[in-house]
Amino acid sequence: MAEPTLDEWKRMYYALVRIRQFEAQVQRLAGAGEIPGFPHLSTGQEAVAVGVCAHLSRDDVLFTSHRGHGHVLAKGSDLERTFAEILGRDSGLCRGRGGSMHLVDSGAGVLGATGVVGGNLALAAGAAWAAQAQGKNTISVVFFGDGTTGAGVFHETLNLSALWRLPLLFVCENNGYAEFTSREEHSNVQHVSSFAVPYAIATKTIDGNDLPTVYAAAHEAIAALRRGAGPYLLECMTYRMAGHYVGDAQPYRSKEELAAIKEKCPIERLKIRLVAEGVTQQELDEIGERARQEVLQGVERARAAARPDPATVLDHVYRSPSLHSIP
Amino acid sequence: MAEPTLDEWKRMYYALVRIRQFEAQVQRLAGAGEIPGFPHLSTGQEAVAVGVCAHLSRDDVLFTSHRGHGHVLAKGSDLERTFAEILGRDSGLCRGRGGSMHLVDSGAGVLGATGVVGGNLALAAGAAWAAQAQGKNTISVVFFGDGTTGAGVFHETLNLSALWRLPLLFVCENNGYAEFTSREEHSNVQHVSSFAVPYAIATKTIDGNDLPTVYAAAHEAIAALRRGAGPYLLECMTYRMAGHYVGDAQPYRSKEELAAIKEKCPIERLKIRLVAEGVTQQELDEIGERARQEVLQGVERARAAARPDPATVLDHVYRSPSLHSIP
Amino acid sequence: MQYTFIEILRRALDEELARDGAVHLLGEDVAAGGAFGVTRGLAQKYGDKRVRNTPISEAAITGLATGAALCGLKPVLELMFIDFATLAMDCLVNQTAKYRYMSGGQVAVPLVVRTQAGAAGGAAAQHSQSLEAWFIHVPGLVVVAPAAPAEAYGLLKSAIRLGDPVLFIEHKRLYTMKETLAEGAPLPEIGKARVARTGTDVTIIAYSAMVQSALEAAAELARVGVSGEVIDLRTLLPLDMTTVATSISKTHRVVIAHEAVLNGGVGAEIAARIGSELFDELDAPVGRVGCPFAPIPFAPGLEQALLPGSGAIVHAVRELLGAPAQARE
Amino acid sequence: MQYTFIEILRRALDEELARDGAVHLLGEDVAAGGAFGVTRGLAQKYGDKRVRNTPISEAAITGLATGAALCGLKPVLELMFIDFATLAMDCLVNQTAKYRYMSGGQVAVPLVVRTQAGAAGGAAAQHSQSLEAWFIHVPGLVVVAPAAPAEAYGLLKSAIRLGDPVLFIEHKRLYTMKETLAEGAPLPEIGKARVARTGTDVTIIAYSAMVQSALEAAAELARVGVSGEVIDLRTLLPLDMTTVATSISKTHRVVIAHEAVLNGGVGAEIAARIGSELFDELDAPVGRVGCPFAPIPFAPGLEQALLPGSGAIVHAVRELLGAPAQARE
Ligand SMILES: Cc1ncc(C[n+]2csc(CCOP(=O)(O)OP(=O)(O)O)c2C)c(N)n1
Ligand SMILES: Cc1ncc(C[n+]2csc(CCOP(=O)(O)OP(=O)(O)O)c2C)c(N)n1
Ligand SMILES: [Mg+2]
Ligand SMILES: [Mg+2]
Repeated sequence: MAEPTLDEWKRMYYALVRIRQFEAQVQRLAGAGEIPGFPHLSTGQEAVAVGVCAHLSRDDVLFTSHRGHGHVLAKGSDLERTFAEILGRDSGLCRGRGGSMHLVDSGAGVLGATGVVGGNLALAAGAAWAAQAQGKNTISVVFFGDGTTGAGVFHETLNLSALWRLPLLFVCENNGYAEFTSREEHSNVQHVSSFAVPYAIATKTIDGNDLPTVYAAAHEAIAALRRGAGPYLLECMTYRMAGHYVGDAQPYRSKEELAAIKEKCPIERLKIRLVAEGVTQQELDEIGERARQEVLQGVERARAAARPDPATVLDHVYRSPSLHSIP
Repeated sequence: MAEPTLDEWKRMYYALVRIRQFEAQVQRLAGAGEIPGFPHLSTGQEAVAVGVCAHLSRDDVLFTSHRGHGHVLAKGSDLERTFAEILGRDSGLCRGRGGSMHLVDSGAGVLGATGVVGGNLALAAGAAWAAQAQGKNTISVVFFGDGTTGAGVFHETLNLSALWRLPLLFVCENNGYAEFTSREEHSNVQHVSSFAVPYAIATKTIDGNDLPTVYAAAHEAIAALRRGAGPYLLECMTYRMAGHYVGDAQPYRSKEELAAIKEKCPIERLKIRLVAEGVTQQELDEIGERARQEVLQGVERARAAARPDPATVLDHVYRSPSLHSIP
Repeated sequence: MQYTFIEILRRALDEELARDGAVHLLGEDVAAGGAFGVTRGLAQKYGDKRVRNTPISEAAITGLATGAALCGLKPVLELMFIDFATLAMDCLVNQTAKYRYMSGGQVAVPLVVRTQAGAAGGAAAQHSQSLEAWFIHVPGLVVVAPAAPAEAYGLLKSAIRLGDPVLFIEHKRLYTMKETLAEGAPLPEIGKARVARTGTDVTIIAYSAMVQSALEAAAELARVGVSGEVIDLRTLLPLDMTTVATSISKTHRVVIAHEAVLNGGVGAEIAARIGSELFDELDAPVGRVGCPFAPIPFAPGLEQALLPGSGAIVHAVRELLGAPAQARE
Repeated sequence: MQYTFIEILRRALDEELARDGAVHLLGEDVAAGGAFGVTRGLAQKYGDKRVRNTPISEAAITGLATGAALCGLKPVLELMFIDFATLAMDCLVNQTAKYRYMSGGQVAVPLVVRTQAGAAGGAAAQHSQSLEAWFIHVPGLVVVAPAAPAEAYGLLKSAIRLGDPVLFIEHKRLYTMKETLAEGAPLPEIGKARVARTGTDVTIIAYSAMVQSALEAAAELARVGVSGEVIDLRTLLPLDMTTVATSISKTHRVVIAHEAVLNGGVGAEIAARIGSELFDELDAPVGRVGCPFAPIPFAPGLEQALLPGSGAIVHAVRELLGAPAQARE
């Protein structure tokens, strides 16, 4: 792997802060009642999104979960249209039909988020199968949480993808929680990578809060995938710095646990490295401020956008014109 | 483990032949059109049923699959009533409602077979949970095939039973096939026991056609279960000597494969051992003939039994009397 | 005393846990109170063996509860959203519902599956469905859908005591509704509807949150001189056609309303039965109100445009009565 | 040339595989011909990459097919028994059906899920169900249920070419039925019913195997001077109410028949629509024939006692016509 240049690291720093700021705006506006539903923030998990997606082209396809804003942004979806979707605007990626948990942006290779835990793992395998069948060199990536390994379809998909040698990258963000319940109450299995072993699926457990670590591991995994080596399971140990969803009071987290958050923060950690490589605090602040401004402007434009026309509510149920009139 | 006496081995020999003869009658009468549906024979897999059930009491509960006749007989269900059920008679275990794939005999601790692959693995875990919650020392056993490991609920149940330390014995009869398709086309995972490893579930892969091996392994597993050590997965390598169901022409099996069947036969193998221990061929023949006679008589009584009264077809849908009149 | 829907469910569970040691709660996060707080405090009170967290394994936990019910426990399983019951259909339909029948009556499955349904405020397509119609098509199940807190209290307790598998559907929009509980009232019988408002001109049949819309509609109709009788079905399987027939014999006009998709909904069955059993009583075609044929969209404006409410009921009633139709709500 | 139902499905698949490289077959044992032999020989002809065996993983293979459909393949997935569709409901309902809508029309899911349903000869409770009613309640799906070989041929080809997700339900009792294929006939349009027999006194609406029972019933009724018109719906979602209305405007009497459990079945929706849209055309209540409320029992005598057939249809028609009722078939 060619080590990224300092400029490239700075761009990734920008990408981290951009997601962080995006989520901050989601939190703020959800608190203000402007965002419908119950958005789940990826705050604290940004390094996984940025480190993995750095290796993807637009033609590679990505699937994500209920906690998917960061992945979608990192894959290249338009920030304003992504926020507009989360606000339920007509200019949103899905014209306001999907919302936070159902982001799809086919032009950017974002083939969708799911609100059902584990609901799209097999779809991601299907996308990988299509690429394989069509003789393409693209891959399919699916992001999911550690709690998702309780779902049977995760194991069915491991088996299938190993058997068919599908170009499918499983990226597990192991944040130690499923909703309000810690991993220990969900499973005896500490590391999700263990599940890959019976299938001889290549796997690695890494520090998911350290961007350079994620970047390097994803590089290796994706290179293997493009060589046709079959599926790969990358387990990224990470930490959700926010509640399960906006509004979660987190009584299940101790003061000590919350106090240790800053040390885990992937932005702080990349900052230390960049400073060590000679980047000034001022430059980092400037990058951060640029990211903040981009987000704020995108958010404001999204907020100003029109809401979907209620008269169109029955559009898009079917593709075939002959089916449009079902009462 | 106290080694069984020679008399006990002979009784188990009897039990093997009894199942073999039972299945032969199922095959014969299915061929003659007397048995509805499509029964699946356990011919060749008898040692698993007998070796495991030797350690169970009536209060232990058993769940089985579409290939469950042997397990039910070995657990202690009445032969005539079992056959009567397979014939669809009113004297059958389930009064003719269940049939071959849905044998239930609550008095004998047979809590049921399933026609849906993997459909009762979690039910078996639930029975184990009930025993645990009630402070009983009984265990729950579930028999299933290797193809069943493709079903997500198998993995969900592994996780749950490990997490809750349930007294649940998983017995996989790995016969190398799921219907007409060999194990290699179903999974890269050669041994089902591998699936237990991530959960740290105790497991062993054994020669399932050798009754003494099954007997000893089941003894060890069940003793651990009764000590509260949590679930155990026993993988029994075995061979289905018949087709997938009665009528399967088996084009997928080579001549060579079929020619080697006799060497695998658990009855032949136990015979060799008993002869080595001094049992005469004549005594073995006599035991076999007794088993055959028991089966033939049970089958004839079952055949002579009455069919269910069509007027009762709507009985047993609900327990609550107030719900009986749903149109 | 006044209770919200959530509080009253908690009280019912609390009392049943105390009354019968066989009762156990299980589900994702239930020991932490559950996603909506229904079970809050119960793990502390009854221990984490009686109120158990589970992994995210809808298929296995439904099987687990069913197997335990076969063996003497009386589990109350929480499936967080009815949308996730899709993951438990094999068990619910092929095992839970059929076990007693397939065994020729040897066993029973005293199980309650509590779940939560309906649309509210942008929960979107995968967290907003009303799927009860699937379950009334499954012999062996019982389906209950309470319309208000006090009702939910009694129905949940009756469901736990019934001895057959009950799907107990709570509506998320009702969770904050408050009501006073009449202490010591007898528990309602599963399978009996209630008349939620009496009237003479038209019968409005509803269940779950739509009963509240039906009552609003009846109030609005009363202002224009139309007397609506509102029937709260309470139990969708079995259906209480006696109560329905009594009402229609009086009003001769009926509208059935539910939030679920109209096509293939519970209302179809009710309309078909009325059309057949009460053909001669009807002065007008049976009116049906339900969700038009689309998934639930995320944007609130779209969601509202799609969801039927009291306005749609009023509209349907006025159509039946031959009054000039008004714009949909 | 004459084909059995199985042979004609095979021919349709063969032709579609040859016509369009995007078409792929997948399912348990399909490379070995499938449990019923429908796909026999196709793996040999098109290779085991176009006709692929899968593990016993109904949830994952349905997701796999859906994901592939999003990315340019046109998968034809076989779910061996509709009873096992219970394991794929999350995908079918929450993903497959809703993907296009939730994405605001960005993507489509050109997928056919072939499955096999119905009772025959002791397949028992878990291999005999008719669950189509669930799927007509799911916006985004199309449901097709052919009644005879030549019909199945055209409908399967149309389904593969449609571009929306289709659940294609075959009835196991029809598999051995033989019919001549009219070569070169135009493919039927998805969503259009057909009149399978013309008549003037009563309309009998059916689909799948029940169309054969309806035709038998009509023949029997003809012998006593009753002229029955039989409508084969072909597509259950969407319903072709135009064809239904045309017929009822002529006959003024209607019986709807299906093998599925009566309560909450497709017949309920049809009856409700007729009762509402054709209220003034009806001279008698809408008759419904379906399975009484129990799982399918194993013993053939019980199975026959439960299943509705031509006798039940004749009985229902005679009741409508006011003739003295006879004993159920
Ligand atoms: C099938 C299903 N069951 C339950 C839920 C409710 N739920 C939403 S997120 C979540 C926890 C998921 O945990 P994990 O996979 O670790 O992801 P994280 O939230 O930690 O990112 C649960 C249980 C759901 N959405 N889908
Ligand atoms: C969920 C489900 N899918 C498919 C089937 C059809 N089927 C019946 S038996 C079987 C093979 C099962 O293989 P295995 O578990 O190895 O058991 P064996 O038949 O070898 O004993 C299949 C696919 C089924 N019954 N249930
Ligand atoms: Mg997590
Ligand atoms: Mg096998």
